[in-house]
Amino acid sequence: MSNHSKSSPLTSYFAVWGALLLGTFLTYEAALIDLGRFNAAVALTIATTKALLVALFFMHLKGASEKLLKLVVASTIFFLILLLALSMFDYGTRSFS
Amino acid sequence: MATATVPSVERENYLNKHYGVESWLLTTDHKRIALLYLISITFFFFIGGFFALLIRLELLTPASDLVQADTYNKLFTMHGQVMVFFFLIPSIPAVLGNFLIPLMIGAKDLAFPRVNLLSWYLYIIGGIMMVHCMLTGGVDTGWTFYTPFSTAFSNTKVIEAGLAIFVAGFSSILTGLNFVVTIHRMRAPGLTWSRLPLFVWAHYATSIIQILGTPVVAITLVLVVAERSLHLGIFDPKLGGDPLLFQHLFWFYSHPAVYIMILPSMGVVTEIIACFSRKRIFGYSFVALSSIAIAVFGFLVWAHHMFVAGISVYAALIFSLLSYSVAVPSAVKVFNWTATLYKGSIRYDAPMLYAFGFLGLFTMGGLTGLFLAALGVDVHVTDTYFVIAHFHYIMVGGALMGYLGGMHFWWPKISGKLYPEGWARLAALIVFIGFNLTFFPQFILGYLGMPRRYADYSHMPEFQILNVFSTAGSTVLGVGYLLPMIYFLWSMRYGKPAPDNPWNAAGLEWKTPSPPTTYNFEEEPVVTWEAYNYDEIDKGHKEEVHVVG
Amino acid sequence: MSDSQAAVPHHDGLHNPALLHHFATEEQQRDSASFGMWIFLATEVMFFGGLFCAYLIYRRWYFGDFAAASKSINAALGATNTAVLICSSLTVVLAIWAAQTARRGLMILMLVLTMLFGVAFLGIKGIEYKDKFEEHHVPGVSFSFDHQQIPGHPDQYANPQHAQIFFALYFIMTGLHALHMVVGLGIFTWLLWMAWKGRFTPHYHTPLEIGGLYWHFVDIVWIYLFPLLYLIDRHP
Amino acid sequence: MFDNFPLWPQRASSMAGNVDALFIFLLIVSGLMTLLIFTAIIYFAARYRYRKGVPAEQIEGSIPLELSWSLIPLGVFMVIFAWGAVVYFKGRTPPRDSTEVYVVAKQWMWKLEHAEGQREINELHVPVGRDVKLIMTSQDVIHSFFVPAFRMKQDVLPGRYTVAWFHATKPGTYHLFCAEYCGTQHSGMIGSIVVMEPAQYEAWMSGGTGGPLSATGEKIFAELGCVTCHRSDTQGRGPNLQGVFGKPVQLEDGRMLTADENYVRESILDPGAKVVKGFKPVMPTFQGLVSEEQLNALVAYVKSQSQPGAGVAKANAAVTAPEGAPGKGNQVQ
Ligand code: HEA
Ligand code: HEA
Ligand code: HEC
Ligand code: CUA
Ligand SMILES: [Cu+2]
Repeated sequence: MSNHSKSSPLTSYFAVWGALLLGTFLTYEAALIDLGRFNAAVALTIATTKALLVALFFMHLKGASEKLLKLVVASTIFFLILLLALSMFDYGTRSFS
Repeated sequence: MATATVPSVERENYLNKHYGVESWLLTTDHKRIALLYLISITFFFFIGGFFALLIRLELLTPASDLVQADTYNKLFTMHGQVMVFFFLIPSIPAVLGNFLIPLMIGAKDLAFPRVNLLSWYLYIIGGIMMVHCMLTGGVDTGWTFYTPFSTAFSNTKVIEAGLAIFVAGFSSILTGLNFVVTIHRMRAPGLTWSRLPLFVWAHYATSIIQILGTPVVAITLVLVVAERSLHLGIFDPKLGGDPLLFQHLFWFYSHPAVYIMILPSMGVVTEIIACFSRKRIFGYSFVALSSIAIAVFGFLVWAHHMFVAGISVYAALIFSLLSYSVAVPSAVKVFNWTATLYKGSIRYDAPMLYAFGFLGLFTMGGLTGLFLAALGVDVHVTDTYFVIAHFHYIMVGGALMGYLGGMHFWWPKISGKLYPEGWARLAALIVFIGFNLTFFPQFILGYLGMPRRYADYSHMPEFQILNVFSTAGSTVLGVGYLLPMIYFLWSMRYGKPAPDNPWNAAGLEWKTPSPPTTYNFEEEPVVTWEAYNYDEIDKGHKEEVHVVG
Repeated sequence: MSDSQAAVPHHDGLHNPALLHHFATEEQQRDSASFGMWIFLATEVMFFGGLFCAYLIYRRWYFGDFAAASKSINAALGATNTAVLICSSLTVVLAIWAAQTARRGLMILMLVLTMLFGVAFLGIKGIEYKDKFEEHHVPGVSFSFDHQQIPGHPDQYANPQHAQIFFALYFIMTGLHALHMVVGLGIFTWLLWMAWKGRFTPHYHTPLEIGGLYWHFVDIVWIYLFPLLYLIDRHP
Repeated sequence: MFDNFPLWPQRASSMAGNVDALFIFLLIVSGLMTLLIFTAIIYFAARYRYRKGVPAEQIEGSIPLELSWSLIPLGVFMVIFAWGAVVYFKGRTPPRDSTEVYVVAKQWMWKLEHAEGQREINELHVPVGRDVKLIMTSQDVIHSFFVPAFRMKQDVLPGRYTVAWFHATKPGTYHLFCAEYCGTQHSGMIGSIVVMEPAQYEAWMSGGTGGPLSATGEKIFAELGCVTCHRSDTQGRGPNLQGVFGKPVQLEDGRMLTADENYVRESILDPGAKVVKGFKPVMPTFQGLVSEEQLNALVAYVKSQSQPGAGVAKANAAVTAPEGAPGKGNQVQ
């Protein structure tokens, strides 16, 4: 996980930090504009980008020496989406017959 | 290669290295923790079994004469909760898995020994809460805690039971976490994934479910507790909530949880079948991958418990369809086990008898699962004794048989003593007969329409004869379970000392002394052979001494 | 996939006292620890996942009521808190960097800063909770959410029962998150203590790394909670 | 002898044969499978038992075999699935023009109310040979309406309607069970379904009291002041309810849905949830002011306003009434 720090990673840390703050600002501002159904989509896209930044750079997922950790993350997200999607499927189709 | 030397009694091992209560309660040795688990889950098994006997006695006659309806409801609730959460889920992983995984992969211990001990303590805390709950009135919601009954109507100790299971759940999560890390990081040099014993593969798959499923039931129980104490409305239709949401969340865990119960048992049976037919498992990689497939597909099918609960028709279709996806890898396993027997050199020692029992009863239980997954049939049989019979066939006939088989198989390794083979075979036979007598009639009862969770069937006297069979069977079954308990205890004192490898079995665990030393291996083993290399073992042992039997 | 066979003995032959007996190498030990932490985080995701599931369903059912309830919480405070957490995540990585580059003073400073940010977060959270308490928006007997307009539907009032479900989820989700923060502060106190005693070297600072993983994860949860709870339908 | 020791449940509805056929198919398929596997195990175990000097023959595995014993079962499974789905669909779709019975479950009894007005407790009289649709709700916890002889079961939930139907084929008295655990007297929440010849049934019916349920509903409609807003012209503050049931409704937020039992129910209890286009959300909630029975009567009344021959609604339009309507909790299966 470590030992990749030949050149100082400080720049990337601060860049990510800046991007995260910007993202927070953007989410907040976007919420004040009426985008119809897209409000939620925009908010979630920004949130996911921010989460990815944290995971990849702060949690060093990007530099992780093995695929294993990425596999753990990917499968966790997969099962989470499964939970949400399959239960939403029930709620979404209760009305048709 | 394995040796059949009989150890001198004085040899230092994990059991006699330290003495005293403290050396047990503060141990981080995975083998000692396994024994702590063994004692505690046996305790809970007998409590659960005691409740089962009371249930069966009550159902001997149609009227509710032995106990009142409210007591009966508490009996089956706590029977289910104890058996599922405090016996079967921890059983094989926490006892045999804990003991054997490090041995099988050539490690000195699990990756996080202290976490391992912590998970036992969590289990014990949960267990004490459960016992306390039972002693102070118990709980009557059914093991499924369906809302809004559990949150707004039951006036029993729902919160306490929920929290007990919550705590025990974390024990299960930590066990799974420990196994996954151990299996990834601690394997001996040369022990590649394709050389792993299938027991380890099965536990790996189990751990995935424990890690990803258990937290969901944990948070669901938190919500039940919150709803019950604060009336938030999350599950209460009176306050705008949806009771089916609870069922979704509950089964998202509790369906995969049934594979937490069966997969380890499948692993055990695989080892036993390989050993007693002296063969490499037929289709090793298919058996290995089918474990993973079961774990993954197991997450796709949960709402098959809700076909008449009021979910959408389309969701019911999808979940029925997906339910069959788990059946395929299960079928693959059954066929591969059967094929392994082909051209083997088969012995009928007690572990193998249990494995045979497992094969037959699991197949029947699994096939009746197909009935339940078929929408049209489930409408009729859901919430009847057909379901009860289905899952007892798998959980008692399958998982528990496998557990007992494993206990016999590895008992010489665990205790350093041989159990009495004749008694063991007799017990296997009694269990098998008692089991079928108890639960086969319940299939018929179920199709006739006898609903489950009925304390009283005095308006339906036509159900009595089958219930009498069932009750009679359960006493036979009880005897069958008491026997091993007695002779295992007996053998600890009077049994013959076990050689290191009494079955001439493959696998690193048999290369350690019986019982193993604290750090398992004097030096780190290097694996150069495939799993189940019985041909090499048997070549090396033309003059093999078959000590047991 | 990892393979542990590569059990190369450590080069300098020095035995690190932090190496536990059952591990062959320090590398194996460190990889196990971080892998274990990642798996633990997977369970955490599913733990919050159940709540997200409930949230999603009721938000679809009772969108207007949820929007009205969401509007009643202070988004500016929420945004501030997001920024606070992001800063704390930065100080965490800086602390690790300091450990890697043997800057003990900086490491301690960063750890202290992280904890200060954490405390600030909880403080702001406390203000929010206090507001909600005073407005009787805490679910339970004293709950009241009468005559609150649904955003975009000026003539319609939110159904208090449905708003109560929102607030129940709000309190459970943010409450659990805050609980994680408290645990995190505990972990960081311990890390600070170890750092103070000089236990972390460029060579060995695994606890710092896995403590950091935990902290970042709690940050990520918040990154989702913020828009989902505070910003449902804010536009004028 | 088989009176006391039956091995097969009575078969008294049009669905029973369908379910039994699938069940028998499953019995045969799994019986054959069990036979195959058990025979193989027993044969191998006996044939290849340990003999001194005869070593086991190592076999690695076989891809063709693996494929065939995963794909062939998969094929069989798909047949079972499809068959099960067809039977289920049939059992879930009440035919049009069924006789309607409103069911209210509570700890621990069944209250049944015929659309014609008869009320019964724990006993339901129905004619043979007619489709009967049950519109069910619960006052407290989840129950389940189970008639083994009809192979019919449906959970009964608080807070919404679920629907089931049957078509009795044989006169007789059959068990009615509550199949979902609902508390202490769960096993006492039983009753019977009395299936009668049509003539007998008519006789039984005429012995009943009161008017039809919709008439009761009309009375309540007036008592609660619904009429003040829902008038039979277009002058009311609320929509004219004539001809509403079973038709598509356009909502204020643009959604379209069909007015079914659950929609009417929700309109009364939570009027704000779905506001009809062109109206202001001024209707007060009647949550807590009407009992489940009154609610059923109101629903029956609103429904009757769309029956052929009722009021000014174009009578034939009601025939197109589809089941179910979009939106949450509106499921009518
Ligand atoms: C260890 C426990 C365990 C296991 C492994 C299973 C395995 C399966 N279960 Fe079971 N089940 C339970 C425990 C278990 N179950 C419990 C506890 C309940 C009730 C909970 C409650 O309500 O209290 C339950 C309830 C239950 C229901 C809900 C019933 C209801 O309440 O209405 C359903 C419905 O689909 C179901 C289906 C299945 C299926 C399809 C499998 C499959 O995984 C089975 C796969 C195996 C096989 C199919 C056998 C081998 C295959 C062959 C030999 C292939 C050849 C066959 C052919 C070609 C036909 N189970
Ligand atoms: C691992 C799980 C497991 C196991 C092992 C068992 C084991 C048994 N179970 Fe049960 N069972 C469940 C899980 C399990 N069960 C679940 C989840 C439910 C559903 C609960 C619900 O609806 O909520 C259930 C429900 C259930 C019912 C239905 C109750 C109802 O719906 O009304 C019945 C009825 O026959 C039953 C019977 C039995 C019997 C006879 C055994 C036998 O196998 C037990 C044999 C063991 C013994 C007999 C113990 C031997 C001990 C002695 C002889 C010593 C005597 C005691 C003392 C000295 C204290 N079980
Ligand atoms: C204060 C006036 C008022 C009263 C009293 C009132 N309603 Fe309404 N009702 C409305 C309005 C306005 C609407 C349309 C807006 C809406 O859906 O909320 C409506 C809608 C409905 C609808 C949906 C109609 C459709 O076209 O889809 C039904 C059904 C209904 N009301 C039934 C009742 C019943 C039953 C009662 C009495 C128990 C009642 N109402 C009392 C004003 C009223
Ligand atoms: Cu009502 Cu069970
Ligand atoms: Cu299941």
